[in-house]
Amino acid sequence: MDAQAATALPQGIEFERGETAEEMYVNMGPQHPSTHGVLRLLLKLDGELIKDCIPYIGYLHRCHEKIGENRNYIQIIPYTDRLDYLASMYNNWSYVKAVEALMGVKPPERAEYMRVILGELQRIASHLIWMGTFGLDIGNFTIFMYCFREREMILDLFESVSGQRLNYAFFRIGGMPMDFPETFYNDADGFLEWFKGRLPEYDRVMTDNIIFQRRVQGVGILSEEDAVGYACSGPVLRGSGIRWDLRKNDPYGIYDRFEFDVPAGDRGDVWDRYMVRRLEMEESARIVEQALAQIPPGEIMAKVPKTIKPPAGQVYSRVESPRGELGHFIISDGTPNPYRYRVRSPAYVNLSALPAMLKGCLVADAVAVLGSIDIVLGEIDR
Amino acid sequence: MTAAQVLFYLLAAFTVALALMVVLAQNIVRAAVALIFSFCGLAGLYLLLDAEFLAAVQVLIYVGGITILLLFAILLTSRIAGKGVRVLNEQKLLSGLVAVVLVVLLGAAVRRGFPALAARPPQPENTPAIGELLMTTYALPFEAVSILLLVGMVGAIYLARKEPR
Amino acid sequence: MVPLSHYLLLGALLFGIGLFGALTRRHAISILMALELMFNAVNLSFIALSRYLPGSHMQGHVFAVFVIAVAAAEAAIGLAIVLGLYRNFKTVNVDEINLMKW
Amino acid sequence: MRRGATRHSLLVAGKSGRTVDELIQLLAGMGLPGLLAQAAGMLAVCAIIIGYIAVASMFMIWWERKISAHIQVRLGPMRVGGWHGWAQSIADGVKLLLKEDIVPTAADKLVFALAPIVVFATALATYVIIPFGPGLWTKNLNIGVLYYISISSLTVVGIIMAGWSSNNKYSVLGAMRSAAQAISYEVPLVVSVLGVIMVVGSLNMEAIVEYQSSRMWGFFPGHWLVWGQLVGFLVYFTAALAECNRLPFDIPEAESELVAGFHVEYSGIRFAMFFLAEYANMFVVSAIAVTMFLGGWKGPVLTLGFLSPGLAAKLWGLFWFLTKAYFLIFVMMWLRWTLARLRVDQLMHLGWKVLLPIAFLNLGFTGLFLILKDVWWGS
Repeated sequence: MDAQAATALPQGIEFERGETAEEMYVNMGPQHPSTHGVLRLLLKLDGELIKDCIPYIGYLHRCHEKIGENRNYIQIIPYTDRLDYLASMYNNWSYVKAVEALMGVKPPERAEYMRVILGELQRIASHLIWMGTFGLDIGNFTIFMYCFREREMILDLFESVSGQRLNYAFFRIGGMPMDFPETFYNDADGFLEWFKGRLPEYDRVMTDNIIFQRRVQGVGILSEEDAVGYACSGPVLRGSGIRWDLRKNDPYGIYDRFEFDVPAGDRGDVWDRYMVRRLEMEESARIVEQALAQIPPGEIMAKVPKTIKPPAGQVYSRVESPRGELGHFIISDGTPNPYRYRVRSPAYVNLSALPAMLKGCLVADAVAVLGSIDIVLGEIDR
Repeated sequence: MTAAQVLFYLLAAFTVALALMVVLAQNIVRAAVALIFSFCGLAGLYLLLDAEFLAAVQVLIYVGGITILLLFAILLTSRIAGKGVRVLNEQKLLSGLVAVVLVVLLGAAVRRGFPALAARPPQPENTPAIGELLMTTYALPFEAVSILLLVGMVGAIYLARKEPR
Repeated sequence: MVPLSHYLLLGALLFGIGLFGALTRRHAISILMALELMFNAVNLSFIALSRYLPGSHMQGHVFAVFVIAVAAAEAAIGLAIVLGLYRNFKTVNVDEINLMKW
Repeated sequence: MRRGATRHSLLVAGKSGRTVDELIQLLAGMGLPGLLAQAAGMLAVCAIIIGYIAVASMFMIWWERKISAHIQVRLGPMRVGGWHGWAQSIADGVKLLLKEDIVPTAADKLVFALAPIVVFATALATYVIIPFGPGLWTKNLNIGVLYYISISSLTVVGIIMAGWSSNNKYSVLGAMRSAAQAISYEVPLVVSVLGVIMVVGSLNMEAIVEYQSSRMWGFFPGHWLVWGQLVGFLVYFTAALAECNRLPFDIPEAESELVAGFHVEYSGIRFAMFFLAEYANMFVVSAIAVTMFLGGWKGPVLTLGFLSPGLAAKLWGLFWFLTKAYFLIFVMMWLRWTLARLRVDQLMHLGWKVLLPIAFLNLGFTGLFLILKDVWWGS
């Protein structure tokens, strides 16, 4: 047993020694279909019961922050895309907002509307991917294709706007580089119409299915105190019953002009986190509709110097990404490169609550709980 | 030799060889697998004895039930078993002697008691006959066995249950 | 035709092998397996006798059914005991389990 | 020794093992000695069944891919072979045959090699009793249903052998799950089938089919046992899904939890054997359900002018049997692509606390009904 434990554990990590001898150490990942990338979970199992769990990360580390310090402010934008590659718009947004705050630039109103529209569409796309892969995690393969069908439409919209389908690098410091093409409004309306018709379809396959409900209800419970204690954010925090959404609680841009609800759960189980995301898709569609109706004509780019040299100082800017509070912290020393560039990644923080959620679950639950956190390894490892 | 004879000696050799493997194999899972196949060989022998009902029950209960339970317990208690572990205790010689003497005695008894009885009397169809016997002549033992099974089940659950903390 | 005595000899041989295993194996589950082997040897004899003896009226089959039922109960309880032993002693080798009370 | 006695003692033949015996007699008529003719006849039947399994499984794999694709709003294989990718399975099969045979260093080589053979052989052995049509069976065993039940319980042995010998933690977990699942679902399966056996009063597959042959008002299959034994049928079908390790009960191989469960380490031809066995088992389970609940090969028989009536009846029997069986297979595929996977404890809960009591209730009510029928209408 000891020899086995020694080979399973990385150096310096130790589990509490249990008293029963039926324990088994299992490496879940880094090559495993349900870790959504290269995450490694060390599970201490008693039969199928999870006694303990240690997430072990770093397989995708690529010195994102250090690279940031060696690039000028504009060059960083495409790098941020690669953080949370399923919601690139938000990475752009959070970073650009930080630099704008540092420089004291205010983007024009139309650019703000464009950001909201693209951002909320991105949220829908990200939640769709999450829903599809969550379906795979618990063995429902069909929802995956349904979700990807709609996500494909959103990507088509993004392609018509930015020319890119995944890593857009579309936000600029001070505004947006290009206006929407003429066809965009019609296409976006058409998509929203179609999408609302599809939501009941998802419900039939997932939400209303009794097996699905049994699989997720009461599993992986994260109490309110724990959620706050682990500094969780986004759907994980809201699933635990705390209505905390930066769009409401710390409104940035023009979010105070839209009407939308912040869904929240009450038990903090996988089901609540699922329902929060499921309802958020509807709310995002509502916001996009309002924004499309309100969007004013006008400039899309503020006056910004060619070389960006923010005055010395520091700033922390955050947005509500699909995964939670995505923040960029920048220290400027007045040169064209940031002195320090740091990312507060929501998935990383949320992942730290995984062991708390997993205690006493079964192996099958581990997959569901991990899926319910909605991790993106590109963001966790940076 | 008729087909029945050929089959009998083949199956007998197969069963005995696997039974030897059960008691001598280094690795306990291999022993269990050998046990499964020797049960299958015995089921074949039952078929040769026109006991098709018992052959099916043999496969169903012994192979599908008991040995699966055994394998389950092996997987629970021993990890991939190490090689070179001593599998027999110190009583090898003594118990070997006991077993050999027993077989010789039994063989002698068989030779003396059942001299070359080879003709088979006609036999009723298996399944209904057994069912009828169980429900009429042997109803009491049948009920006793069901109670035994119930007691066994309760006992097994009690023993295997984890102590409440 | 295969004479009855061959079946009975085969049964005796299997019983002997099972006995040897039950007496010598160290692993508790191995002992259970050897016991099952002995049960089966007996069953074979029962069925063979029932088939060959005139006027046997399937009684051998009925007894074999009972033996199988008892063997199933024995296996379940035996395995539960093995699991209990393993939990308490961290071993299933019966010659290492030499305490009456822990 | 009498010929009839040999057959009886060796193969436990029922009243009429028609088609196979005809074949053996044909071979014997060609001058082969009796034993050899019998062996040749058996080999021929074996070859036919293996051929059927191979072709049917390939078809089912292609079919499942198409069904899943259309459920999931995509097209599935479209390229290989031209028309809707019909040759995709053949191409896959060839690929699997040509792949390198990898045996992990730490595996128990003998058991590792035996496991897929055991699984496939059990799947093959169950085909013995399937009555494809009037006279179209390998052996019409007196203990047909019991034979199926006992042989099908062997599959799990192969699975445990595979899981343990791979020397991989995921496969051991898969094997343990599989053992637990097989034991738990064997019981409701058997009990649900008992209802049918009580009504018919025989374990013989032909007798069960014949019992269901008459129809109401000339066309309605009112004597199909599925009407009286609807509960039994549903319990049987659910337990059978679990026996085949199909979603929602595919926890022994759950790809998102245990990667692939017991066959993680298998590749090439050995993996192909597991795969074939899975589809072969699906067919067997459906075939048994059709025989016991859906009237077997019975259906409207139209005369075909150019065939003798006996042959026409056989062909129509085959047609109806396969139609019903493949309908059930379609339902299994449909379920797989729309439902989520159960968790281990939920699986046990369903097996022991839901299916088993229902099956016992069904059994009790069936017995009560039979007794009341005897009392009121007399025997």
